[in-house]
Parts: sequence; C-alpha cells; structure tokens
Amino acid sequence: MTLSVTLSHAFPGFTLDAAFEAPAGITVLFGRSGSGKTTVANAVAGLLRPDAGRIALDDVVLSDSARGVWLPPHRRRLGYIFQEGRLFPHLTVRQNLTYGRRFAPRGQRSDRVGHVVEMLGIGPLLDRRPGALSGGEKQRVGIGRALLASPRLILADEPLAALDDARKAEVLPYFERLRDEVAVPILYVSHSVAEVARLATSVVVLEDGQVVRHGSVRDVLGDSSVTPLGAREAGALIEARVVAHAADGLTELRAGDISLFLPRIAHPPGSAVRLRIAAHDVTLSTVAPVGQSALNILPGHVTGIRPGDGPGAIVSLDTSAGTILARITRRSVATLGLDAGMPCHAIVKSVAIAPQDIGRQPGGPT
Amino acid sequence: MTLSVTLSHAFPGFTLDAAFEAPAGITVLFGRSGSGKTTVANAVAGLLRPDAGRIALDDVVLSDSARGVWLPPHRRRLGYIFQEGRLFPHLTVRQNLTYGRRFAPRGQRSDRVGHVVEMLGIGPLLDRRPGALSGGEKQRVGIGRALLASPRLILADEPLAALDDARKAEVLPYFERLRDEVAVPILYVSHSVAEVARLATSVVVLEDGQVVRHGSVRDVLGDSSVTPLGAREAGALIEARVVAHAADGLTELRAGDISLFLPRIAHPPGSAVRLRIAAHDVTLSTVAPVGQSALNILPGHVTGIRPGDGPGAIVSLDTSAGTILARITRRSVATLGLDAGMPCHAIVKSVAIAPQDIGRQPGGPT
Amino acid sequence: AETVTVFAAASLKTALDEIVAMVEAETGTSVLVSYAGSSALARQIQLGAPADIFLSANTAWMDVLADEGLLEDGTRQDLLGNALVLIAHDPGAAPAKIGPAFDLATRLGGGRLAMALVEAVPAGIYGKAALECLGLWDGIAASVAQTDNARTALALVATGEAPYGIVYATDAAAEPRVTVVGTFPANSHPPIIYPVADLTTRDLPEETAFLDALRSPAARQIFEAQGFVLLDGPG
Amino acid sequence: MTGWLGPQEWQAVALSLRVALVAMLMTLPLAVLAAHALARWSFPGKLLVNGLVHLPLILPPVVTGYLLLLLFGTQGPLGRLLGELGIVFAFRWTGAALAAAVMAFPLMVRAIRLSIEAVDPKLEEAASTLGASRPWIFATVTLPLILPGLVAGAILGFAKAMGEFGATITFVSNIPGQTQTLPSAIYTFLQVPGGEGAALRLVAISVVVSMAALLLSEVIGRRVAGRVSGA
Amino acid sequence: MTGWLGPQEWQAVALSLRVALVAMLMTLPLAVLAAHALARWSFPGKLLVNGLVHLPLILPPVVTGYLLLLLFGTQGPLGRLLGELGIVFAFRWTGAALAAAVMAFPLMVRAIRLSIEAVDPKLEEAASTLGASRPWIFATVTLPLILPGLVAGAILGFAKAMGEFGATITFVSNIPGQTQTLPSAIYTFLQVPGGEGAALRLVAISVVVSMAALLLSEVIGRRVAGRVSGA
Ligand SMILES: Nc1ncnc2c1ncn2[C@@H]1O[C@H](COP(=O)(O)OP(=O)(O)OP(=O)(O)O)[C@@H](O)[C@H]1O
Ligand SMILES: Nc1ncnc2c1ncn2[C@@H]1O[C@H](COP(=O)(O)OP(=O)(O)OP(=O)(O)O)[C@@H](O)[C@H]1O
Ligand code: MOO
Ligand SMILES: [Mg+2]
Ligand SMILES: [Mg+2]
Repeated sequence: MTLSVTLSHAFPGFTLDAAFEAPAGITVLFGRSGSGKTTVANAVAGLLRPDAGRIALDDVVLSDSARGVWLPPHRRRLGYIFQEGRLFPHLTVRQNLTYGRRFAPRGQRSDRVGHVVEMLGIGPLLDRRPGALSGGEKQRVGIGRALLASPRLILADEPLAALDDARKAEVLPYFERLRDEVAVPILYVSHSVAEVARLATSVVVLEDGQVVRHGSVRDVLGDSSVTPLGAREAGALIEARVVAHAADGLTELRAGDISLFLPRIAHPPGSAVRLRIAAHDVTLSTVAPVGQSALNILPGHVTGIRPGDGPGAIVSLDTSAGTILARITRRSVATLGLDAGMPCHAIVKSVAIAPQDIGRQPGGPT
Repeated sequence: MTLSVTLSHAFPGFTLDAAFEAPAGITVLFGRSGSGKTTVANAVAGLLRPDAGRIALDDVVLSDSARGVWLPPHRRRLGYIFQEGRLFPHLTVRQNLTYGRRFAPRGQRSDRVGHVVEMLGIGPLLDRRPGALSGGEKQRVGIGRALLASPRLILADEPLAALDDARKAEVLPYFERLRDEVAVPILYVSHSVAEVARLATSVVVLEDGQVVRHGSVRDVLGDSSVTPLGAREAGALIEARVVAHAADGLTELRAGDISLFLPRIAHPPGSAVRLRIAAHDVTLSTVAPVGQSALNILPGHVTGIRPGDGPGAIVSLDTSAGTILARITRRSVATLGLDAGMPCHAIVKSVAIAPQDIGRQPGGPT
Repeated sequence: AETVTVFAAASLKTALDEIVAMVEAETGTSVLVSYAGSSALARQIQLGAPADIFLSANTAWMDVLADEGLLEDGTRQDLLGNALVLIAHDPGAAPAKIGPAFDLATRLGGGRLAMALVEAVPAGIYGKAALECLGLWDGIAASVAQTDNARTALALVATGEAPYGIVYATDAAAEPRVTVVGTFPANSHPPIIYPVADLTTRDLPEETAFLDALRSPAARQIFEAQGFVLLDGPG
Repeated sequence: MTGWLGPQEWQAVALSLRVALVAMLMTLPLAVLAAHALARWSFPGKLLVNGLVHLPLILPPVVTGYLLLLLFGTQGPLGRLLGELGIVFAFRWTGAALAAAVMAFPLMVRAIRLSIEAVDPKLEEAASTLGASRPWIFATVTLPLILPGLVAGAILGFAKAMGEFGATITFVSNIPGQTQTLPSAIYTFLQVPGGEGAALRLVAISVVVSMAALLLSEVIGRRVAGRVSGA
Repeated sequence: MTGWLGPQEWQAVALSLRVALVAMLMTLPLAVLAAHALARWSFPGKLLVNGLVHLPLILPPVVTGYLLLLLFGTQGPLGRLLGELGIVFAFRWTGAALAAAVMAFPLMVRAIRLSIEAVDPKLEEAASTLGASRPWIFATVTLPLILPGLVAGAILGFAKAMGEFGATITFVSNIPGQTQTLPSAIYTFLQVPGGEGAALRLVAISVVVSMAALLLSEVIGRRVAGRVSGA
C-alpha cells in the first residue's frame, strides 16, 4: 500500500506545499520545529481540510479537493499518535486503549492487547485515569491506543519524544514489526536521526512547508552532498546477513565478503539485517591496523572526498560491504595523503554501532 | 546557592522517597518514565504538598512539614518549564513571555526579552496565541516564559524534548550561561545523556521514586561500576584548556601534557572547557598507532578492566589528561592481552566528540 | 400640586385609568395608580408603602388595614358593587335562571367550570359561596378549574378550554367570545363590594378631591359602562 | 386544615415532585440536543432558535402560560393534534409538567451549552481518528465530559420546575390533586389575610425538597468531576 | 391611549431597561465571587451558601417578593439599616432592580461556576509559579478564561431581569414611572378584559429588546471564545 499526498494549505504566516509518496513501510517526516510536519499528519487524518490537494491510500481516495471527495476522519481507519497525547480523561487507561477496537472490522480486530500493554509497560496503569499519569506514561498509552485500533495507516507524531532510551529500545521493534508483518504504512514524525536510520523506509524532509528532499532512507542518509540532517548525521547503511552468535556475546555478520562483529543482536542466523554506520564513527587507516581493539576492518578504496564547511571532510570508501562514509578532519586527509582511488581501511568499533541503529531489513520495496 | 530536598510522598501505587542536594549549577534529574521526576519538581515548585519533607534554598525554607512551614508557589520565585507547556491560551506569545516580569523585584527584572526571543526563534510568533502553535513552538515559548521571570531557581522538565537537534544546539548554551553567569541553580529533568554530560553539575538518578545514585556528573557518568544510564552511556569527563584555534578549523586543547584536537569550538584560547569522551568512542591500541586518521592519541596505562554482562568490557586508562574509559569487546581484551598496569594508547577521533558534549566548565563548585 | 398615589385592585384598571385621566385634565393633580392583586397591595400598605388611597377588590383586606389603624377615620366607603354571572363558550348556550333547580352538572357535560381560586381570590370565594348556597357545589366541585384570578377564568372560557365559567358581570361584558347564561341571585353570596379608603400615610386635599371625583357623575358613567354598580353607603 | 399539613397539601407536594421530575427528565435530552446544536453546529436560523429557547425566560410567566394555552389547549392547533394521539395537556398534571419544562428549558440549555463549549474539540477529533462516528463520539466522549454541566442543568431545571407558578396556573389552572402544585397552593394561602402561616409551611417543604435535590446534585457533580480529572 | 404606545408604556420600557441593566451589572461581581467560592474554595457552610444562592429559583417569585418586602421594606430590619445609610429600596426603581437581581442571581452564578470549573487549574498553577498571587491569577488568568461564561451569565441575568414580575410587583408594587416595569405593565393589561392588544405590544417590545441583548451576547461570546482558542 502506498500513501500519496499532494497538499497545499495556507495559515496566516505559513504556507504548506508538499507532495510525496509514502510507500509501504515507515516514511519519516523530518524537519525542524514549525516546518509543517503535524500539519501534514492532520491533513492525512482528515482533521485539517487543506485548501487544495489529493490524498490517497492506493486507490482509496481519502480526499481530493478537485473532485470534492472528502472522507470523514472516522472512515479513514487510521491510528493517530498525537504529539500532545489527547487521551480521554474520563476513561481508564484500559478503556482508552480499547476505544478504537469496536470500530475495526470484526475480522481485523487486534488481539494484541496484552502484548501491547506489556511492551509499553503500562500494565499497572490499566485501571487509572490519564489525569495523573506521568508524561511518558501518557505518551505510551497514546501509542497503544492508536496501535490497537487495527488501522490501515499509522500516523505517529513524535511518538517516542518523552520516552527514556530504555523504553525507546523496547518500543522501536514494535514499529518495525508493524512495518514488516502487518504491512501498515506508517507516517512517522521524528527529530531523531537514530530513529530515522533504524526505522525509515523512506524519508521526507520538510523545510518551511516545502519538501526539500524525499527518497529512500539510504539515499537521504548516505548522501554526503546534502546534509539536511547536519553533517554529524551522515552515515552509511549496510545490508548484512547474520552468520552466527558466538559464545563471547558477539554476533558475526557477513556483508559482501567482509565479516563484521557486533554485540549480540536478536535476529537469528540467516536473517537479513540493516545497520547504519555513522560517518563520525569510522576511522580510516592507510595501513592494515594492528594491535588495536577495533574488531571491524573494512578494506576498500577511496571513491571521493568532500570537504565540509568546517574542519571536517566526508570520505566515501568503496568496500565489498557497500559504500562506507567516514567523517574525518581535513588535517588527517592531508596528513594521510588520501586521494580518490587510494586503497584504505575503514575501522569501526563493534560497540560503536548503537543497538537502535540496527534494524531488520524492511520487507517492503524501498 | 544550594537547593536541599528531602521528600516523601505516597500516591496510590507509587511512593516517592528522595533526598538530595542540588548545588549551584545544573542538577539533572535522571530516570525512567514514571520514576518520579515531575513529582519532585512539583514539590519544589510548591504545586504538590508532600506528605513529609523539607525543601530549602540555602537558608530560605520553602517548605518544612515538621515545622509547618509552607511558602506558597508564587512566593518561591522560580521558573518552571512544564513538561506539558501550560501556556496561557488567552494571551499572546508576547504576553505569555512577559507574564512573570512584573513579579520580579524591580532591580532584577530581566532585560533579555529580545535576546531570549531571538535565541528561541519565536520572533515571528510574538503576536499569535498559543492555540495554533506547533509542538516545538509551544515548548520554546514555555522555556522563554520561565527564563524571563528572573527566577532564583529554575525547574526544567524535559525542556528540549520536542526540539530538533539544531534548535537544541542553540538553546543549550543558554542554560549553560544561566548556570555560570546568573548562578541560578537549575533542576533539570532529562532523558538525554548528551544533555546530562553537557550541562550537569551534578546528577540525581531516580528509580521507582528512590534516589539510586547522586553525585557530581563526573562521578556518575565516569563510574563504570554503576550503569544506571546503560553501559552505552559510560564515558569520562576531561578538563582541558583551549590552546589555539588553527586555520584549518580545528581547536587545540591541552589536558595534562596531552594535546587534543577538536573541530573549532566557540570558547576563546585560555578558557577552561569540559569534554565528555564516551567510552564507546575510544579505541585502544597496544602499539603507537600510525597511518590513521584519528588525531587524538592519549598514552597511558590500564588501571582496571571490568567485564560487562554482554560481550563488552570497560577498560579504565590512566592518562596525563585524566582517567579515560574505553568500552571494547571482551574478545579484544583477550586478543590484545590487556591487563592492569599495561601501557596502552587511547585513540579518539576528533569528530567523535559531539558538539553537545563539549561544555564550558561550570564556575560553581562541583 | 402633590402627586396622589392610588393602590387599586387590578380588575379596576380600565375604568380607573379613564377616571384618572379625567381628574388630571380637570384639576391638574397628577395621580399614579399601582395596579396589583388586592392582597399584595394590602401587604405593601401594611409594610409602609407610600400609598395615599387604597381601592380593594374585597372587604377582607380592607378590614385588615382598618384593624391596624391604617385608614383615615371616616374615609372608608363601599364604592362599587358587582354581580356574578355564569358564562359559556358556546354562543348558542341557552339562557337559564340560576337557582337551586339549575342542573349545572349536566350542562357541564364532563367539561370544566372555570373559576378564580375558590379559597383565595374574591371572585372565586363569592362563586363558591353562591354555589353552596344554591346546593350546587357538591355536584360540580370536582369539575372546577381554578385560576389565579377571574381574568384567567374568563380566558379559559373565551378560548373554549372550559365550556363554562363563573366571573364578574364586568368581565363578561367586555369579552365578546363568551355568552352570559345567567346571573347569580345577589342573595346567594355575600355582597360583592369594592371598598375605598384614604390611608393615614399623608393628609392632602388632593386625596379628598380624588375620592370625591370617584363619585362624580362622570365617574359613575364610566364605572357603569364597565358593568359596575356605584354604591352609596359608607363602609 | 388539621395537623401540620392537610391531605390536600400533601397531594400538592407529591404532585410538585412528580411534575418537576418529569419536566426535568423529559426536557434533558431536548436540552442537550439544543445546547449541542447551538454550541457546535452552524445552520440557518440558528439565531432564531437561540431566541426561541430563551423566550420563556424573557416573557412574564403569565404570558408564557397564555401562549401555551393557545397552542396546547384542547382547542389549540398543537393540542388538537396531540389530542388525536391521545396526549392531552389541558387540566392534567402533564400540562403542569409541560409548563414547568418550558420554563426550565432555557436554564438547562445554557448550562449544558457552556459545558459543551468547554469540551476540547481535540478529544473529539481523537475519537474520530479512532473510527468513532459523530453520534458515537457524542455518546462516548462529549456526553461523559459534559456530565457536570448536565447535572447543573438538571438541578436548575428541577428547582425552576419546583418554583414555577405563573405559567402553570395560567395554562392548566389549579385543580387539587391534578394540577395544584406547591407554588399554586402557596399562592392561594398568600391571597387571604392570615394565610401566611400555612404558606410558610409549604414554602418550608418546597425548600427542603429542593435543597435535598441540590445536595444530591452537588454530590453527583463532585464525583463526576473527580472522575474526569482522574484523581 | 393613543399612538402605538402611550407615554406610560414608554416609561415602563425605559425603566425595565434601566432595572435590568443595573441588576445585571451590580450582580455580576457578586455572582463571580459566589461562583468562585462555590467552585474552588472549601469553607464551612458552603452547602448553606449554595442553598441560599438557589433559593430565589426554588421559591415562587411571589414568596421571594414577600420576603424582600419583609427584609428590605421601610419597616424591615435590613431596609431600616440601609435607609440610615441613605439607600432605599422600598417602592423605588432600585427595589425593582434588587428584586430582579435576586431572581437573576442563581442563574448567573450557575453559568459562571460552570465556566470556572472548566478552567484547567494547571494554568493557574503555572501562573503561581511565575509569581502571581491568588487575586492576580484570578484577574489575569481565570477571569479572561471564564469570559464566555460571564457573558452567558450576564445575558441570562439580563433576560431574567427583563422578564421578572412576581417578585417585583410583590416587593415594590406597580407604580408607573417608579416601579412599573414592562412585565408589571403587561400583567396589568392582562387583568382587564380587552387589554390583550396593549399587552401584546409590550410583549413584542420586551422580546425585541431581549433578543437584541441576546444577539449582542452571542457576538461577544463568539469573539471571546475565538480569542481563547487562538484562531
Ligand atoms: N491553525 C493555525 N493557524 C496559524 N498557524 C498555524 C496553525 N497551525 C499551525 N500553524 C503554523 O504552521 C507551522 C507548522 O506547524 P506544524 O504544527 O505543522 O509544525 P511541526 O513541523 O509539527 O513542528 P513541531 O516539530 O514543533 O511540532 C507553524 O509555524 C505553526 O505555528
Ligand atoms: N496524582 C497522582 N495520583 C496517582 N499517581 C500519580 C499521581 N501523579 C503521579 N503519579 C504516578 O507517580 C509516578 C511518578 O510520576 P512522575 O510524573 O513524577 O514521573 P516522571 O518521572 O516525571 O515520568 P515521565 O518521564 O514519564 O514524565 C507515575 O507512575 C505516576 O503515574
Ligand atoms: O383584583 Mo383581584 O384581587 O386580582 O380579584
Ligand atoms: Mg508538530
Ligand atoms: Mg514527568
């Protein structure tokens, strides 16, 4: 299923003019505060009637100003995780969670209540009312409520913003599973590159109400020439296959003909995974490194060097595992005498790859 | 000024029992969702009357259940940045911002309105009402409103959660400046270790309403034995002095007798800065490394190796710059034959030190 | 000249308004009339109302004021008399002589008999007394619809909600939608009397002038045109 | 009249309670509908409807009663129509209830409307994204959230119905046991010299009953409000 | 009476307007205070105060008028006291305003109280942390947020005051130019045969005036609500 969006809407002082397609999987809406992310989500949900535009989910037209089509929100069957919670104050947490259940077609009703409750850690809250929940607790209930409505499209507006890292790590896989198993398209508003890298199938970057970049996550994150996300956030996505889990807690992966070692990940041997290697975590060496602790050494040769505005430069390296980006200082580029075509080793510490940067490879088309 | 807090309060199903001191500077309240952070802030603000306890700001007692002292919130003169905004819907952004001004003693009224507005990027919003602001815009106005009340204590409950990285980077220095110049104690609730490392003078870690760890930021973050923050977040704080800004955009620092190179930082030569070097960004080498891009090499010798639960181990290294922590795999520990007393080099990439991990050294006592 | 304030039963409004206009035109004295229920007016006078003259629709409330010494000695007079009539909504209702033999219950045929409150409002009190005196009350007591004043009873009959009603002759005369079936014998109920008196609040020549004007031939004409009878006797 | 209250007075008390309760309960749904329409919908003639709703408040009760008589009397157009359906108001306690309901209506609508306007539309939006249709949203989100206003409106309506007199006596007159409500009985006593004592006894009963209702509404209101704020 | 309305009727119209306006304006602050106390404070005797506030709604207006006469008449304890301060209600237009105010009071309090209960206490808390004292919070946060309720309360009060009759005529009688309000005038016309036409004209005026006020309140209410929701 693909969500296609063409929108224009003007608020006094702000104009939104966006068109993009969100293929199956997770499309992250990325952009600064006030760039129009929530406005897009509201239009998709039918809470905002845009001045003009067309929104369709495959061939189900949700709205089309040209043809006067307008499906009311309750017939769009989507799950909206609101930026500001919007829990029903008069219902218990349990009643909030199951509010959308009865509207789902009988066959599609989610039987995952217990599962979602456990994943979100809200079991002890079930009989309380939202009024006295903590900020993060509210947000978790809001996530659960949307997920349990068995939606055919999920709108998630910064769903993890108020959550601590540990809780984030627990909730993220659930979105992955939704993406892969239920094949529900997810429009996901986020500020966090880690979340983008981990979850996104494609990325839409908004700036002042305009789409400034739009493409697959690999293109957007791996492209060193555009840094809508800031140079710090450049990085490469590597596709690999799990080979084995060693006894000392490391997992061996194979990407191309290179072996990579990571702290144990949950995926079984044979499964395809995706990892993001942030450019700033890669050290380059002109000689084969010896006597040092980093376990992952990827030989390759330099394909490009793009100096940045500051003291840094992004070096692209062609390896058998794919393109690797390394962000190093221009001073090092000079000292090492790096140049296109030169052979070079990328050194990556096992532990530098953060758990939330490792995800299952999305099943859908990218 | 020191804030001392002793509190106990029971909600049905949740008991808070916390005692800590927050010295001048920024004390970060750290803990999982629902651990009691907001409850503590509310008690300090006087919005919650705890079952028992004493809260004092130096010798000004804000509340003392034993002596029946209770200063009403409006006489506590603090600036509370709420987790959920709480902007006045009937006032314009400008009126929201200046709401607290008139209550500040005449001499202490902030004349920084223009400055705060500019820093928060809310200039174009001044004449609007909060109702139609975006999530991040609301949060920024909430920050401005609290700062402009000229408070003698700031309570910041996840003030940056809804902000994008770029905006965060603009707002963080302001908290630093408040910490150092105005000497206002700041109680800062956060989930982000980067924020903790950058800002904190001391850290209070809450778990289920109990203080499980409390101390200076260096102790809490640098202690490899406790990982309330998760092993990933271990790291050492290094104190250094700015030596020079080189033409190629790098800044040279001196820590002990070791030179460190970082992408240009804003602090002038001679100033004392603090940097956090995350343990997972440190590579160890038993031989002096050659031909590689990392510019910072810190020779030292191993003082301890603490294996973790998983495949990792944290190696402490004594260097002339101070203690450095490195998180490497146990496999590398074995391969390299690391042992206490062994000489060893820590390798740190210049760019691996994130800008938000570099802060001015707090002026106050730590 | 001073302004004279008259407290008068509301049922006298039409006639009194004309007389007041006349007095004002002739003497230049200005007269203000406050119309309300006799009970309300009497209570207000008891509690210090600035009224100079009281015109009541019954004697009971005037007696109360007299007992409390609120009347100027020798000024109380029985000013007007009225008669009680049985009215019907149906224009073709046969006239009847109202006496002990009158079969009111059959006439009602299950419909309601509209009357003012039989325990409280003069028109109702007189009506009940008359029906009791004629031995008709018990037969129709359950059919009586009581209203807060005679005017509303008249309205019930005028609109046809109630087929019959008992009202003052003065009311019936002014309402074309009702037909008078018969008049109750004057001896079947206590005399219907509207007493008037000067109150002790002030002592102005204009008060006496107004009281005299009430008995002037012009006033008599006005009262009689409304169906009242001008009584001669002092109270 | 012997004893503290005669049988006729007790009848009036019982009737008043019945009239006020029925008036309040029958009006409540209509008041909710009107309040919702005025608060949230826009439709042609909205101002007119708003005016009509307030009319009984503006008009002297006697006029309202007279208009009711013209409309709902056995001879009136609506009265005739309803009469054929077997619904008769004239000279029945149902008429007293109708009069009380009409008089209480504007008060109820106002209270409920204020509550509806205070409900955050964002919550209703949230419900719609979860698949709830408008009526369902109303029943499961709006209605529970306006319960305090509903209770307030109901108690205002009940109190007004207990005290209503002018419109009632004009419309359905005063037939002991059928349309003689407490206020009619009180009025009766006040008309005759020396009736104050008896009137006072009835006033006392009226006050006690209404205060009990008021107390009940406060308790319900507090419980409802407590539930919503989640304490 | 010649012309559409006689001078006496115009007097009644003018007086009613004055009475309703004064009653509404004088009562508003007191109603806000009472509503705030009932919504937010807890104090001994709160239930009693709540009962007292509602009393004029529960009692038949005639009884209320009679009680006012007993209390505030020239012979009444409060009337005597205030009389020495030069404040006289008995048989003055001020008395009509007092009666209207008393009758309108419960309606205003209810509307305002509902609005106050709908204000999020978290906003008031936020103001207190910024240094605002209780009265200041009330003036700068609570009051602006309850403006819709205030407007609703005011219009209810005004409409009630325009329509009030029973208590007024019982308390201050029906003296043209001094205490004869529109409803009293309407009543007197209805007491005599053939007065319906004149009564109807006055009813029409009453309706027009009240509808104009209603319209104004809707406009104000909408503007106020729009401001708060930030559109
Ligand atoms: N109803 C409205 N009237 C006027 N301006 C509006 C309205 N709603 C939103 N805006 C403006 O439109 C812009 C985009 O808002 P939107 O909520 O989509 O931002 P966002 O990208 O979600 O930001 P954030 O990350 O801060 O939530 C903002 O500048 C906002 O102030
Ligand atoms: N009024 C209350 N009644 C009952 N329980 C409460 C109340 N207020 C808070 N709690 C509970 O107390 C615990 C601590 O809440 P608190 O808001 O302090 O958490 P927090 O640390 O701020 O969490 P978060 O990061 O999610 O905002 C939570 O489990 C919450 O549900
Ligand atoms: O004038 Mo009366 O007292 O209404 O019958
Ligand atoms: Mg947003
Ligand atoms: Mg919190």
